[in-house]
Amino acid sequence: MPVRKTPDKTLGESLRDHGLSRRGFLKFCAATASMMALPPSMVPVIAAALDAARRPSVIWLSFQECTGCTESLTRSHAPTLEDLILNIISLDYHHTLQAAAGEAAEEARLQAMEDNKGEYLVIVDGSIPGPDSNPGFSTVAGQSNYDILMETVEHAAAVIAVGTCAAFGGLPQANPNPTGARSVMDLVKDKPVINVSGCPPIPMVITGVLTHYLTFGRLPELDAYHRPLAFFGQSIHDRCYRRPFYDRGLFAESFDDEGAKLGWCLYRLGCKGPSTYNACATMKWNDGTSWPIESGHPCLGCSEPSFWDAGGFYEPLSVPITATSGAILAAGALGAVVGGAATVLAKKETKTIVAHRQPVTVEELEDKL
Amino acid sequence: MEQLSVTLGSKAPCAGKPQDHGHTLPILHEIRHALERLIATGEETRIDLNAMPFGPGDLDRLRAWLGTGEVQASVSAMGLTLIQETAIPGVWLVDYQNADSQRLTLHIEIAPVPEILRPQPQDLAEAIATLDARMDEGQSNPPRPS
Amino acid sequence: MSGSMEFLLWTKGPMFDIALAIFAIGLFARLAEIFLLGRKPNYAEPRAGEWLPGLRTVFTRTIADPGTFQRASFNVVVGWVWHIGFLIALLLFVPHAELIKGLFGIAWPALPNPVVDLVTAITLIALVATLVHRLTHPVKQRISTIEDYLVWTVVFLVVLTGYLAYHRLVNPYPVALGMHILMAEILLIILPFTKLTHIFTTFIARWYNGAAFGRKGVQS
Amino acid sequence: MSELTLERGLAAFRAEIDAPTAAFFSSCVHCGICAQSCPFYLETGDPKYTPILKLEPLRLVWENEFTLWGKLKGLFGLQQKVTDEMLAEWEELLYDSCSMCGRCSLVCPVGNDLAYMIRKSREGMVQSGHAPEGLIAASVRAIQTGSPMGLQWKTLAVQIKHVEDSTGMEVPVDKAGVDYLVLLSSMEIINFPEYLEAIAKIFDHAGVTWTLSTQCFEATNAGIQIGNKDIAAQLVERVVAAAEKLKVANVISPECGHAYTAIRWEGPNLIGRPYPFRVFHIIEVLDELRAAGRIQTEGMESDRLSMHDPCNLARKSGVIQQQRNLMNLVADNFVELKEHGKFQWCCGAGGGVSSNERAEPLKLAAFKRKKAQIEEVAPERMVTMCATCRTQLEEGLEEFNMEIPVVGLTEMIADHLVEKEAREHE
Repeated sequence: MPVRKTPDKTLGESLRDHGLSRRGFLKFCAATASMMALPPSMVPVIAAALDAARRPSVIWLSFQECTGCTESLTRSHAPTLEDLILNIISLDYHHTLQAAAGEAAEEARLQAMEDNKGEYLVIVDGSIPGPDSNPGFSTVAGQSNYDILMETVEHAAAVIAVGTCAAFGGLPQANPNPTGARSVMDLVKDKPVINVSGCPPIPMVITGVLTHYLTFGRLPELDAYHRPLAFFGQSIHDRCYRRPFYDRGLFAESFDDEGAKLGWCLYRLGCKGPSTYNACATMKWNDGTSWPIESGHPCLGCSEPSFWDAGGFYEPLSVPITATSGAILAAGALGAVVGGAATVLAKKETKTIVAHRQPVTVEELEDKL
Repeated sequence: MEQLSVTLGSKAPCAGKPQDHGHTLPILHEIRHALERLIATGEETRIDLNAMPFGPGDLDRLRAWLGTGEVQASVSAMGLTLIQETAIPGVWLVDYQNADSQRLTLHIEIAPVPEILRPQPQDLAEAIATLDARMDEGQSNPPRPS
Repeated sequence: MSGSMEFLLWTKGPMFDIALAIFAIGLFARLAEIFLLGRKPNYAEPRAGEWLPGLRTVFTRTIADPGTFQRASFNVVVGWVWHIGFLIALLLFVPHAELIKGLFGIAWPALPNPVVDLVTAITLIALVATLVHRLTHPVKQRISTIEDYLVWTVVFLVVLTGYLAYHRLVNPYPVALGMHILMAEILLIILPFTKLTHIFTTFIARWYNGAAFGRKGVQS
Repeated sequence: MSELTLERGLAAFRAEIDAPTAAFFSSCVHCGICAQSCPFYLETGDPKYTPILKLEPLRLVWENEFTLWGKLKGLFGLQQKVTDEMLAEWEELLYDSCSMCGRCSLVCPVGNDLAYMIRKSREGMVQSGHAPEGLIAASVRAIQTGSPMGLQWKTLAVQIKHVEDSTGMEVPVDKAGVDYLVLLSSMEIINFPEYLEAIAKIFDHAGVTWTLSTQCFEATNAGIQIGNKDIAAQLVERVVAAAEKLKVANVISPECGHAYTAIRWEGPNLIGRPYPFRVFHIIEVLDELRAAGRIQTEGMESDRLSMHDPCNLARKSGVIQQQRNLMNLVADNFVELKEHGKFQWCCGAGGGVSSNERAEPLKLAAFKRKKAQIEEVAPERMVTMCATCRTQLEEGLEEFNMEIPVVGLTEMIADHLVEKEAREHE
């Protein structure tokens, strides 16, 4: 992958150079709007913006990750679109996708940083062993993940944390978090951080966020977890096609009961849809074929912080995470002992009082008259 | 138009008939309002069906409600775009596909003619120049298709 | 606790354990305090046994006698409505049934959500009515303590936050659910140390009452 | 010389707290329904007479000393202590405005036996010197003279003579080995001498052997009313001694409510052992005789009669059907008060209120509840079987200018007995 400077051509010019007709561009904009979860009425705005957009330089850093996020992106169900996006952005550094290796690869990163100082985007997948962790837990070219991250984001325009590991720490951070894994936003405090969570995130959401930045030249509106509201603004539950069953109180109670066959709500099978914010219910997976709940499996809540430590995947949302009936009994027994001891003491005291109780005499009563 | 029968749902054989999740009715109402606007003010509306929380069978159900009209068309630009008029005049299904015939997005368009069928204004502005250029180029014979 | 999900997980995890431990220790301590005090032997010749009349009173005292019902109909009816509503929401709402199943392994059928929803709305109205009654009725005014208002507030908030969470009226949802769980935990924590203990001790009290009267030949 | 102090009072409160008390206080939700069962609250409208509020001193002792929470509060100095001033204020609530009728115990939704705890609270009140003068005087008289009204055997002897003269029967005194030892109440001896005559007639008619005891004729127990175990136990011991000396198998409590509960239910526990005899209310004995066919009556009362159930007899002792059986034997036109039996309303004079002169206005106020009940059914006469109730009904009805005479059930039965000669004739 040759090191490129951010080209001077706008996206519109670049697309027309590729021989794209105006109808084709209109279609591209319709698809883009859909991808950014924007209404079709936004298409003219998008067309105007895209026409004038300039392609940014992107540096993709992979840390403690499983490459699932990259797999997801490259299996984006709109390959034409993905090609376009990946062609119109300048992906200057990506472990998995770049052709360069060894020092040349690292050189490419440094060059892109130098050339696009203050303008390039950094995409991160995977969590990072924190500054206090053993730097050897995860390194690239002998440099700790932490150092690479901090060095790379220093002059970046913004950071996009892709996947739950980068966004929230994910699996590496799960209890007991042996590597002291941290999320990007734990470490990067002075740059805009956008989280595209999910394990993996929906590919269209990754490209959607990039397109948004590309189209409008700024970051999308974010929720409290720095996730783009366009995709993470509503919970799975609120957009779930099975929601009417929840509202009517119709639940599958096992994976092969009548309710499961009839496609009823999966709440009782552990669905975390009510507390999970993501766009699966509308964007779906695998070329829009289906998504977990449609295929009969409860939502795991993978786009939320600590989802690995949030209780069993097949325990309903309302079930507490650690408490057990045994623990309650133990506490109860302790209570009985404490209360019992207190009462025995009080009783002993009272017994002494009763033993020394002075009977009321007529003389005492007469005194009162 | 065989490609349009593609559904959003799984095509895997299923034990029972897919349940009605009640998602089609609100869209039909939305279409109705859009038609009112179209007739009254000429305002066109596009509805992105990709943004709908459809369950299995919901899209087929919506298509059954809308029926099939007389006009079918296709646009060949960056892959095919297939256009099908529904049984309701002014209500169109527009299926945007990529070069691999995978759907990019599916719109319902409430308009006299879907926008993608109309020549784009900038293209129209260049129409005479384009014609002149072709006449110049071909002299007496039409130019070979590019 | 940096965000809503962390808050929810805290309420579902450590806080739940703490609340449950305080509840269990407190409740069993209270029960031990009661039972270990014992009763003095009764040498008077009984007319009847104690067990059966005692058990009968445990149930019958749930219904007010006709005269009392007539004299305090508002008090009785509103009390009934919200107690039943609270119990239905507590025991027959699907997520609650799952919680109990998850904790104790005991399961029972739950009610459809719209039914529980309606019942919860009625419960909220009835709870407001009890507060108005407490603030306006001369007897209740006179005998009410800060504890009464504290307990009312906690109970009301438990139901209210549950209602808000179910209808997803607070965003993000983990905050709504977390608030509801936290309120329920506060209820569990204060339960053994306030009049909320009556949830358990009422049955003991009724039994003692029924036994004492039953021994003398009166079904109380 | 020892005296009654707050410390002794608190110790007495402590000694009274048992499992039921703890369960009751743990369960109160301040619903205020007990007020709706209390004639003193209902007829005055003053919320300070709410039954549960009367128990505040006992509740404070329980909370402060018998609960973990209370002890924790103590560590931080947050306990509210029971003081002499508080007890002085509560004296009116625990004595003047409570007849221990037990109605609240029957309606409390959480099942609190409030009357049980009032009785316990009075122990602390006596020991701390906060009992009403009237009750103190009655207790002193009961111990010193054998009667709370200072009545002596010689007064009763005159009555006996009178009965013997008018009936020609012998009233047995100090006869050992008879079926029943009959006890009387001073109030009866003074206000309703007809009772003794009625008993003599009925027992003669039924062929029952009985006796009075010169050693102990008084059934009432001022110690129970004031709420002191020591006084009460001494009075019970007198009855037990008399019964044991005469070797009777049964003791009859007269037409007096509290005397019956005192000797029937509290007595054995006061002396800490079961009795060697059984205890009955006169109404129970009469109904047993009726059931055995040993009472033959003739003629029926034809005027509209209604009946007042004494709290101590009905609600607090389960004697409910017996008086109705007896009524049906002699009354044609018997109509029940609307709330009767275990749900009857107190006349307002029980629990020592009638011995407490200071409580006179409250006693009359509480009676209004009974008055309203009576007005509802408008009887021509009222029947009852407790001398205190009867006195209260008579005085109350007179106060409100209602011309409704009150009769004792035993006398009414005696009036309808088939004459001995007539029976022998058959």
